[in-house]
Amino acid sequence: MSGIQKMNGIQAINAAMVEAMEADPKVLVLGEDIADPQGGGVTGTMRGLSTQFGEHRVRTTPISEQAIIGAAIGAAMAGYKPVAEIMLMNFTTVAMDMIFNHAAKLRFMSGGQTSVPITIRTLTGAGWQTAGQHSDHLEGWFAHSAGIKVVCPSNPADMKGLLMSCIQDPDPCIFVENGMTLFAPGDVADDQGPIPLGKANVMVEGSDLTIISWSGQILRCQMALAGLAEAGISAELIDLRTISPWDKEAVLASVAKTGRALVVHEAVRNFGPGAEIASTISEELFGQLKAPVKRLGGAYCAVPFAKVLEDAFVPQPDDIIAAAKSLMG
Amino acid sequence: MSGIQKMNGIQAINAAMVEAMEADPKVLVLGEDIADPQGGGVTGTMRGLSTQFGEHRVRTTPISEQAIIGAAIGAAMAGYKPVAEIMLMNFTTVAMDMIFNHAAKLRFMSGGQTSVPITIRTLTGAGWQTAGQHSDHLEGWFAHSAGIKVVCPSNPADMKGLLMSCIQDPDPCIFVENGMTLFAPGDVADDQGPIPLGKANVMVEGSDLTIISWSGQILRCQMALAGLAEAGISAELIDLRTISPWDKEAVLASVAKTGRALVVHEAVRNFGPGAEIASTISEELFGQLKAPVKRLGGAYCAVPFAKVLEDAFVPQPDDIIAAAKSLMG
Amino acid sequence: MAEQSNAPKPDGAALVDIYRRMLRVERNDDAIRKTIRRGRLTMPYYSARGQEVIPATIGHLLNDEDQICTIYRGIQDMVAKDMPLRPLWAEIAGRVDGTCKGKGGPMHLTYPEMGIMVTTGIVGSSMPIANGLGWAAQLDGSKRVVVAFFGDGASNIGAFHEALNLASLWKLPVIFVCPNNGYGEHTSYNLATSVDKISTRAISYNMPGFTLDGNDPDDMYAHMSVAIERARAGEGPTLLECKTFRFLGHVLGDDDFYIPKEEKEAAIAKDPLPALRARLVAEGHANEEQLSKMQADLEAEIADAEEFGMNSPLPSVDELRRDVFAEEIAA
Amino acid sequence: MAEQSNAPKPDGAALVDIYRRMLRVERNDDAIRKTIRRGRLTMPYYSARGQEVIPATIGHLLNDEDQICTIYRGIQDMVAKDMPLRPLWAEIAGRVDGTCKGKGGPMHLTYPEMGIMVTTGIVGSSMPIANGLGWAAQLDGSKRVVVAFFGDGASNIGAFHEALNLASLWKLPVIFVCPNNGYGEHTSYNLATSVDKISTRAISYNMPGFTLDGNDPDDMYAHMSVAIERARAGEGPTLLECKTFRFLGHVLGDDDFYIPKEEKEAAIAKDPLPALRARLVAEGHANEEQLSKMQADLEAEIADAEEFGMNSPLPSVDELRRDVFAEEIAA
Ligand SMILES: Cc1ncc(C[n+]2csc(CCOP(=O)(O)OP(=O)(O)O)c2C)c(N)n1
Ligand SMILES: Cc1ncc(C[n+]2csc(CCOP(=O)(O)OP(=O)(O)O)c2C)c(N)n1
Ligand SMILES: [Mg+2]
Ligand SMILES: [Mg+2]
Repeated sequence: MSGIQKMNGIQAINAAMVEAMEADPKVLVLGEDIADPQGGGVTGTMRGLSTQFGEHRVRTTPISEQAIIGAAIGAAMAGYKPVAEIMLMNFTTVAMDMIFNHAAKLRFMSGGQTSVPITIRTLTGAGWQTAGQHSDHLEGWFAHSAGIKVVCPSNPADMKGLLMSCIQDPDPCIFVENGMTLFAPGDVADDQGPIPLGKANVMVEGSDLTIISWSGQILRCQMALAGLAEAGISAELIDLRTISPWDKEAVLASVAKTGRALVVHEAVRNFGPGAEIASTISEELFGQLKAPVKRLGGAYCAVPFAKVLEDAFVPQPDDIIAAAKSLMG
Repeated sequence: MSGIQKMNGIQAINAAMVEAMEADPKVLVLGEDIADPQGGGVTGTMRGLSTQFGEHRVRTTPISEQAIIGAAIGAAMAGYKPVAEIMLMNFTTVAMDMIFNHAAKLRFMSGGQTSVPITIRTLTGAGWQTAGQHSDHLEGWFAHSAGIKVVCPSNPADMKGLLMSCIQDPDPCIFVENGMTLFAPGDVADDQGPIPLGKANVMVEGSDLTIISWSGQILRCQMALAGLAEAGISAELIDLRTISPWDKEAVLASVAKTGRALVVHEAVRNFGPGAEIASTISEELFGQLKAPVKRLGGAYCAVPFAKVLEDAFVPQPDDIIAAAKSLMG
Repeated sequence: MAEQSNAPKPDGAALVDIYRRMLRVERNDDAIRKTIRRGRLTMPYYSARGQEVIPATIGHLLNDEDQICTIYRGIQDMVAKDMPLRPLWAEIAGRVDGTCKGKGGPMHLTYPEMGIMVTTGIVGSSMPIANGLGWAAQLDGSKRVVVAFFGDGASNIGAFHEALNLASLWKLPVIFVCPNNGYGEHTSYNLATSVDKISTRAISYNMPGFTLDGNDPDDMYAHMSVAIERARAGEGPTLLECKTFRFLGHVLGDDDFYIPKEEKEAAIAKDPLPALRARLVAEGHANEEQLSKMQADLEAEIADAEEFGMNSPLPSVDELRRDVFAEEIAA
Repeated sequence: MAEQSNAPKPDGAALVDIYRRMLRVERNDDAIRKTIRRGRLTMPYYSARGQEVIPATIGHLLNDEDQICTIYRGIQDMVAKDMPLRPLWAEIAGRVDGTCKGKGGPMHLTYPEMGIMVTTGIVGSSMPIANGLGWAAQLDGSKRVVVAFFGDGASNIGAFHEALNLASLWKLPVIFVCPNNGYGEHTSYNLATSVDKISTRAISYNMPGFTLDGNDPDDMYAHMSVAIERARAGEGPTLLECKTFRFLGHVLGDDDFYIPKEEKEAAIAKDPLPALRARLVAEGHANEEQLSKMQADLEAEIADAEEFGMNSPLPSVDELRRDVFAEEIAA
């Protein structure tokens, strides 16, 4: 039987990379500071890879995000499986043409003749006081972009398993690492293998309401569960894991059971990804709900610097508890 | 009493520009091919402006969208009111950093010390067989971006009035011109003045259901109304006009009256802007709806080239009629 | 370089082949325009009439496994690289037998079998992707090279800068080919570009860069041969600025008001197509009869392709759910 | 240029003023680092220790109405341009009396009163916005100039290329100042930049470009004076690459493993701060007593600012609804 290790997200991601690169010589890595002489990436997730696999497979790039994604796209079209790092999610904005107009669309526009099996890894999240240009959760943009899968893991085991699936996937994936979850330790089985994309994880079962969340907000939902239990509310917690395509079946089955739903994400609430989930639930379970579907999300503003404001920007456990209670009527 | 002119969107936009530039010497124009020797913009909306106001106020730029928006931002911070053209909405991807990380955020990040009163005009929409990289409706991305207003007019009078408001607005606005609507003629009062941002227009009153739409899809909704009337369905048609901030009051008041809502847009349905509106209606009018809120939007794929596929990508009048009928049960 | 005695020179057979490729491009362009004017094709069309020497010489010098990334004005690059015309016509007609099943259309024609990897509608975007294809060639240990086409206007966009810097750093086997036709849409070179020659910009990347006469097969052949050799030898990228002119404006229907009449007339007077034809005859590389036969053959091929393309079936709407991902999306 | 006899030279008073600005920057940097290490400030911090000559000389030469756009590593540029320290400290402490009410923090410090217009956290983005400010100056008929700061790593991003091209075409009064400290995060210059000198890239835009010793006040003064004059005279932009070194790595806490020990030691041995101090004394521009008094005054100012900033109230959460738009968003 295989053992279990405590590790954080950085180690889990690193483990996924090592396995993927050992298994498939076509897997490549590129990004700023990504090779070992530069530290294996800004959080060290890629540490050791260039030493083990060579700097031709693990290449440090200039600060040129369009060139990074372009290089990944081209290599992917020629049969490689590049894992490209965009250091922070806000910097996807300078590579948005490459991601949206090219990576996501080339298979369709070529009628299936070409494909772009790249994985874009990126980091984000409030909580480090890095303010307005370094903290945004933009998974909603990518989920609205046809042709790219959007993965937002919340714990080390999922990071390992989902990253392996992204790399193996025949299509482009964006893999969003949240700073809070990256450093939080968790159990990872030694033989943790790929976790299928598009499948949600029912983390905690419950009967009164369903909380649907992902990424860093899973941690806050977990904190809220204790408070809810105290108040006698039995909440089911679903980690969506993949935002696009999302696991409609699992979510609808849960809400059909509980009759109440709360969607919680860090991305700005307005026109955010939670709206798709909430409106789908409301539509598909019309007449079966005991309360309106609620959404919690980031405030409608840039992520502020001051800690007190940054905390207020993000839904906190107390906000989750209050929203859940309000659904119980 | 003032008269009324038949004109198309190009003429209406041009009229708004002339009035704005005559009234305020701080209004500037920049973009590719924008001055008269280059044709006054790709659709000629800016025709005559450089001749009347000089090429220092109306500047043709290189094909450098980051530089275009950057120049607009800087000039705006120094007291000007630039109207920048990004020829097509898909090209906002190469300027996304300037728009999202800078234009939309600088007021907030500076604690209100600086402001960026720019208007970004851009053109889009399926229907011209320009395929995957020239047709996308991305208003959902911008509506999800805090600090920028998103305006999607559907007819010449609104184009004039809303553009005037965008230019006068103290904050950044993106003004989305849809190719279909730009060439469709309509009545514009000689004294058409600014139309307030954030206010919807109840175009047609009805009692059975509310159709909420904007931009090019308004034309298709209008075509559908006849079919619905024939079927004995009285539909209220709301042109949202401004997507962010959107007119929640008007929409909720209408749906409270009709009890049924259908949101129709050309943007991809998945994680699209309609989800915000649908989930808000479902939440706020919980228990008062006679049917689930439905959404129609673009298919989840790149906009295809072949006419038959391009037509299938976009919600057509028949789709609208079918969806409305299904809501009547 | 072309003046140097040791510059690679096209022999008679090469010149004939280049001419044949030019004629294939030009006859095809003519057929497309006629079909559009007749209302039988509804696509937006960016003719490259007048620029034929560039793609023809490149098509002559590249191997089948060499790859190109081109732009909306790129049909000539494909036709000169031996793209079969039947699937090309079916694609521009939006039919199932199109290379892209009618989903991509003229701005996104793709045909990997002949190395036609990307056709982009976004100015500048051919270059970063070409780098990736070049990186793959390098990793494969292959000698194949990649040509990234882009316009003079595109030399002012950020992607150009990022791509050339990376290509030089990584010594990628990529050749950046800029047909400088003096205009980006309606904006003339000087209004958009702060430097006299685009090739000067190669200095910024420690890369060889040349400005050459893109209408002169000798000059094109000499520079392109050297650039290809350099790339195949692992010595890295080259920037080639090929001066030329587009006779028909930016997009079909463009009325050219922004081009001084004399400039246009002078360019048309130097039409490279009849010029090379005359030279082939004068230098004895081909006679009138052979050239007429060549033209007739090409016209027959094009007529067949047009017929084929226009009669191919329309795609089913189920195609919206296919090729989004490898796996078909459920209805 | 600095070697030419007619190059502008700082006189004694100018050198003393440059030194004072350097000292203000360095003492403030020291105080910030101490406060962070004590756990009293929680911000990410990008020290520019070692680079002081560049901002100090520029701060000396610019007028109050001249403007700058700077980067995350930009506090030195503000402090050298006479930014008052109280609101600066309140901002980095995230307090209501901060320049940005605590919303922007160290990476987005803004103070238009002294021309500090934008501090960006996105590599390259200072440049396109500086152009717009320069365009406004041009339209206003004003003589003010704009300085865009950016790093050596930033010279490889698309925004650099687009901005320099536009600035040159439009003859904007913008000076592009690149403190080249040899590294972008952990990546050394040669791994990221394909050309020996960033100033070479000015050729691509037909713009004057110079590489100079950014630790030498004479060299900085000479080149910056000329660039400012050129901009004020309507002659357009200049690119200045100022060679320097950051003593404390990329971000506070950075362990420098990627910098060869000798390189770092050699740079620190040439610390420009004590060097200029020694020169002032040696050349008789100031004596020890005056310099000690100067230092004491600056330290008092900084201590006061720190005290003020750390004791300013925390912002109310209502601030999330303010400054998103001009009009407050309803609760
Ligand atoms: C990023 C971007 N901006 C603008 C456009 C619109 N556009 C299409 S072609 C073109 C002109 C390009 O000129 P050039 O690069 O010289 O190529 P040419 O058309 O002359 O072959 C422009 C501005 C675009 N497609 N992409
Ligand atoms: C577009 C973008 N990509 C990456 C980053 C992450 N990043 C922040 S600073 C930096 C290094 C910049 O180096 P350089 O331009 O030399 O400036 P220096 O830090 O040395 O002053 C990087 C890569 C960023 N902020 N923006
Ligand atoms: Mg051109
Ligand atoms: Mg640096």
